[in-house]
Amino acid sequence: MIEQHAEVTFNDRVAADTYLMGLKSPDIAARAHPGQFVMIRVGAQADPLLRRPFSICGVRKDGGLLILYRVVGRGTRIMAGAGPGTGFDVLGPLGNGFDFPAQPGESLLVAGGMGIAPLSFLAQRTGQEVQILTGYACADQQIPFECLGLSHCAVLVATEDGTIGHHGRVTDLLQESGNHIPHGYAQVYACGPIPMLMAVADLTLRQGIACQVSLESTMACGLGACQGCAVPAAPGSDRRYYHVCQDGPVFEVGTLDWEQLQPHVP
Amino acid sequence: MIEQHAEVTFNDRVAADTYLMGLKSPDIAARAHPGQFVMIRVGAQADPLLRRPFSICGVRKDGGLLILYRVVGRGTRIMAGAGPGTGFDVLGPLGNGFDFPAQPGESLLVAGGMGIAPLSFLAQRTGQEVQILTGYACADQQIPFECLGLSHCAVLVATEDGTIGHHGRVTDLLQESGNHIPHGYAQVYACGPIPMLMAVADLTLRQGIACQVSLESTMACGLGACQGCAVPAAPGSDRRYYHVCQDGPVFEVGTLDWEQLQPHVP
Amino acid sequence: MSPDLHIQVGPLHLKNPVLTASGTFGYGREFAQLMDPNRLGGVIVKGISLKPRPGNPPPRIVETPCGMLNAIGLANVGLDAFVSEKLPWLQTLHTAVIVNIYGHTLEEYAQVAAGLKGVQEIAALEINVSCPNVARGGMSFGTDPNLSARVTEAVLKQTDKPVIVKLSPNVTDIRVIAKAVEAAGAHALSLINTLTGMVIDIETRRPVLGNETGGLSGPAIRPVALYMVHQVVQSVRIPVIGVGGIITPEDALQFLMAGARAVEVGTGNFVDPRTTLNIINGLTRFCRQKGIPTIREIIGTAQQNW
Amino acid sequence: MSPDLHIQVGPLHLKNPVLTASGTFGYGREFAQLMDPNRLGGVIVKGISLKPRPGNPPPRIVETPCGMLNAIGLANVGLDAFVSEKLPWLQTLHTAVIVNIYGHTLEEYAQVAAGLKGVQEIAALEINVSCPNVARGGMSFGTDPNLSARVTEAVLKQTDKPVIVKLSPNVTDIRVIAKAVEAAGAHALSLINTLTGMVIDIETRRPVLGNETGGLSGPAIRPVALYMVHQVVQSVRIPVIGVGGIITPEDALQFLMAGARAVEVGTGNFVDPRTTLNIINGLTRFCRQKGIPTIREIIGTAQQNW
Ligand SMILES: Cc1cc2nc3c(=O)[nH]c(=O)nc-3n(C[C@H](O)[C@H](O)[C@H](O)COP(=O)(O)OP(=O)(O)OC[C@H]3O[C@@H](n4cnc5c(N)ncnc54)[C@H](O)[C@@H]3O)c2cc1C
Ligand SMILES: Cc1cc2nc3c(=O)[nH]c(=O)nc-3n(C[C@H](O)[C@H](O)[C@H](O)COP(=O)(O)OP(=O)(O)OC[C@H]3O[C@@H](n4cnc5c(N)ncnc54)[C@H](O)[C@@H]3O)c2cc1C
Ligand SMILES: Cc1cc2nc3c(=O)[nH]c(=O)nc-3n(C[C@H](O)[C@H](O)[C@H](O)COP(=O)(O)O)c2cc1C
Ligand SMILES: Cc1cc2nc3c(=O)[nH]c(=O)nc-3n(C[C@H](O)[C@H](O)[C@H](O)COP(=O)(O)O)c2cc1C
Ligand code: FES
Ligand code: FES
Repeated sequence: MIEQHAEVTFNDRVAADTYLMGLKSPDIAARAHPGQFVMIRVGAQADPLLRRPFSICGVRKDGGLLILYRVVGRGTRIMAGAGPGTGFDVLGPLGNGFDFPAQPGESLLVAGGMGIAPLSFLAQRTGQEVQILTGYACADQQIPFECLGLSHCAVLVATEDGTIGHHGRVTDLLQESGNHIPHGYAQVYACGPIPMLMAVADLTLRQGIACQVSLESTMACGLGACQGCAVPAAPGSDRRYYHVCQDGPVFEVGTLDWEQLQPHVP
Repeated sequence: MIEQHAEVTFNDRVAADTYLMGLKSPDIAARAHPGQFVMIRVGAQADPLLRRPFSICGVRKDGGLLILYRVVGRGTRIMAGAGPGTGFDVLGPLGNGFDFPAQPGESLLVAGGMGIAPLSFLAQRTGQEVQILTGYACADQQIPFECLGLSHCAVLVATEDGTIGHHGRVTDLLQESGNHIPHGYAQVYACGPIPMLMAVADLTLRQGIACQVSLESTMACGLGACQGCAVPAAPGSDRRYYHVCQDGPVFEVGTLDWEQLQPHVP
Repeated sequence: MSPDLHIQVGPLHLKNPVLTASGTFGYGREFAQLMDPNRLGGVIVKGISLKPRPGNPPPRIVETPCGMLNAIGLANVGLDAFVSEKLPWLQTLHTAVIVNIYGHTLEEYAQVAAGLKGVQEIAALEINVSCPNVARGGMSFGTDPNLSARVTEAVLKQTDKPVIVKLSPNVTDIRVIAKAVEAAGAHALSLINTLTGMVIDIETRRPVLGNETGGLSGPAIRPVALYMVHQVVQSVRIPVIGVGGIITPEDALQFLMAGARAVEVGTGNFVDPRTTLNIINGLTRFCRQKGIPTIREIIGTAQQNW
Repeated sequence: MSPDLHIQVGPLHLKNPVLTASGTFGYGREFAQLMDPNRLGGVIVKGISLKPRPGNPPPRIVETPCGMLNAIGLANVGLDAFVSEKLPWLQTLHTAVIVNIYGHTLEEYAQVAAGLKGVQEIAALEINVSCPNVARGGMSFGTDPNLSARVTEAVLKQTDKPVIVKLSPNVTDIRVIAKAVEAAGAHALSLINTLTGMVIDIETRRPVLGNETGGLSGPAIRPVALYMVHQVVQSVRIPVIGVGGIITPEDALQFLMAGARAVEVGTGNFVDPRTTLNIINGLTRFCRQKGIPTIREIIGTAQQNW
């Protein structure tokens, strides 16, 4: 875990309101594991005050750290305006990443929107030709696979408005062959909006397929110190809440209380 | 009085920590009178919150508004980082400017540091070959006259550390021929730090020479609405306080209570 | 069809719920070159006292993180000059004109109210109970439920207009004051006034403000204001006007959803003289996007029992 | 020669005046990879209660202008787990370890204090009187001078350590509470805890926080905290520790000049985990630049009577 001032090497618009940023952060990049995240301080002023959490979307050999982000509010708007040479304070890598897949061909990656960020890092690191299902609201939000270094993977796309790929949700792709995860997959990795994760959790729990999800939560410290990022633990756990920054952001589906999870990060 | 979004056309470092900014603000430029000022909103976030007041340092035929500023805090630091194309909300022209000189050759302009900003606009507008006395802490703070369009004027320089021009204060230049304003000057215009203005006020009041000074004060509205920018009126005035934004920023020396003026804008 | 922004605040009828907060909009005219005050729900003018007051020694203003402190010291032209010099222009406006009043004694409050009696174009009085109470050693009237109620009664006796009482946030339980003032007959409440604060200049080692302390306003205090509005709405039956750090339409919507029937914009006027108009436009846009025919529909919707 | 930053806070000896505020630095260890806690004047750990507490339902945090609201709900591991799991690491530190404690009844406060008795490496206790008091319908102990004093006495009876009482700002006159707690025997005061606030999500039309309200912290509240510290320093003889929105060395200097003998940094730890160290370095730099041999020289210099 490191805190360092990192220079933006590039910051390219890769889809509607979506940017891929390269940060020169060799020390964080060297330690990064797929599923881990960083906290970025978006400016030197006291407003916006808190750091913003972002999954690590990949690392480059030259020490580059990749962040894929969508502009949703003030912090990400400031980030989108940052040209090469701008500096940001970056804290990471934080949290626990994904457990890697055991057998080639057995992992299925399910990404809703920006959920592709940690999953593409995972896909790269496995080195395997994994199957990735991605979902977007519409075609112009789709991130070109080349940007993400996913050319070695099989990627299927769904859009909610049908402008590209399957017309519907990414979870439809899962359920195509009847309402279950297609045969042969022993491990699902998912990241995306809570309603999507709920659907995935439901399927995998029912079928008894191992599944790890990466969650979001508002955060202050990112270090397990403030107890701010609580998510409800499954009934019967030894604790009432887990902390996304420390116990996650990657969780086994069975450890969470899906009924109590807030569907909406304001 | 106008509020408009203005684009930065240039923003050049002209001396140590000192910048000359061009703003495309034709409507404000068209109405500007020397001694008036604008309030600039330095960012879209809520911090820094208040607009910053700056004297109008000149206008260009193409609608350009010139601001000469020194980096002293957060707002001016943000301004210094703004490249061409950046936009700022600008409110102006505000306040009352200088009364113009009657007779050529009779005006003496005395500027301490950034005080040169409104005075160089005045010098340009008079069209006369006026005498300007300028003072800086040291040589590297001196602003080249060409930047300010003052080639037609006679400019004397003093620096406190003697690195260029007279070794001492700008007020020394005034007092050279005995402790009084040189003969022939019927009107003094001064802008700069309060201690300098006090010295000028003292001399001109004693000699009975007309003198107008431009003052600073922390401001919220710039419009005469908040009553925040109070400065003490001379004993015997009909009011206890004047408001820099509305009654000034230019005042006749005799109207102010120099004993009560705060020497320090924090 | 354009959404309906009209709103009733007790006996007071407003064309929309956006007012300017006292002390931040002068006597109205100062802003008239920059925006049309007639588009506002109403204009609340600078606090008026019986006699003219020069205000506190400068500096009177200092910026703070997402806010500012002011120690204007209630500088104003006084009742007589207000009536002769400021009122005539205000009377030409086609929107509610509300006069904020204050005094250092009960009698002063009453006298100011009496002096404004009968002026038809004054839509309401807003009582500032947050100013220091000379008789009680500087603690403000507004921190004492009893005194707040007595000020309210004293003003009500002398006026023919709806009376809004503006509450101070510098109290342990604002609901106690709100209820006392309601019981005394106030037609509406507005909250919050500023929080007391200080900034020290580390070079001079003195408080920056001439008055040492000042009132904190601006976005910094918005969460505190919203909480107090939400609390007071639950505790009284009279309408509540929300004030404190409102800059954007979204800010105003939070207060309306908390149950405020109108909002006042203070420090926001300094940030951008058109802040109020942006908010009004934003409220219209919000209603249109959500298909809400009238802004009244959203008021109080964030209250538990709604 | 390096300026001397040592400071005495009542019976408590600190190597410098910079502490971490409770709840923002976990149990200390969370930050240890990013900065050396031994450089701090002291570490104040998360508030400890008799039993472990899971805390409030999420969301627990929301950003506000120059600040944040938290409604953690005093989640903590409880006294036993603190002693067995957290304390051993804290005992290896070479700086003052201060334990923040709280309870829902007087007895709970006393029991936590008793449970920490005799642990030599605990330098002091800080009592959080700002938590809701079940017996009095949610109003906190800290808003009542009598109850604050009784909590203080109850803890003093059960401890062998200096006791710091941490005051709530949500009161009409903080000096009254400060004096009551001083009279009850407290060795020092720290202030302020958070101001109560709320944010509403205009999409869901519900308060953002699971608990509806939360505590406002960060630079937004700094002027309020500084004012209260300045006021309390004038009213009591026991030392005061300043807390609230401190991020930079200049912020810390304001509090020291107002008369605080030490400062606590809370939200600043989230903005930058090295905030406290930057402040310590900045204090050294300031003293050196001004030729001040010891930081003690600047304490209280912004007080009128200094
Ligand atoms: C572990 C983790 C990994 C993430 N990875 C990515 C990623 O790879 N790409 C990406 O685009 N986004 C990601 N997010 C979401 C991202 O943090 C938010 O979109 C971002 O914080 C919004 O900041 P803003 O200032 O633009 O929005 P605002 O709405 O202005 O932010 C206000 C506050 O709310 C918080 N906030 C808002 N939305 C979220 C959210 N969804 N999750 C957590 N906090 C939020 C902000 O951090 C800030 O404190 C991740 C979140 C978490 C917790
Ligand atoms: C009428 C007028 C004309 C001015 N003209 C110029 C000019 O032409 N060039 C120039 O460099 N400066 C000028 N100033 C001073 C300029 O306003 C300040 O330097 C600037 O506001 C500092 O902002 P900051 O954010 O960098 O400093 P900070 O110290 O971070 O500012 C904090 C707050 O204090 C206020 N403030 C700080 N210093 C001053 C000051 N000297 N006067 C008024 N408010 C201040 C800021 O506006 C802000 O509200 C003028 C001031 C006034 C009142
Ligand atoms: C410069 C200034 C002057 C003020 N004068 C008054 C006043 O005369 N009477 C009053 O009731 N409130 C006064 N206030 C308080 C505001 O009306 C408002 O309640 C407060 O600023 C909070 O709102 P805001 O955050 O939108 O500014 C003043 C505020 C400021 C900033
Ligand atoms: C996330 C969080 C948790 C906190 N928990 C506690 C606590 O357990 N006990 C306590 O006395 N104060 C607690 N506080 C209050 C802080 O210690 C501090 O008084 C307050 O945040 C103001 O300081 P700041 O502006 O520097 O954050 C907490 C604050 C935050 C932000
Ligand atoms: S963000 Fe602080 S504990 Fe997770
Ligand atoms: S700045 Fe508001 S009256 Fe001058």
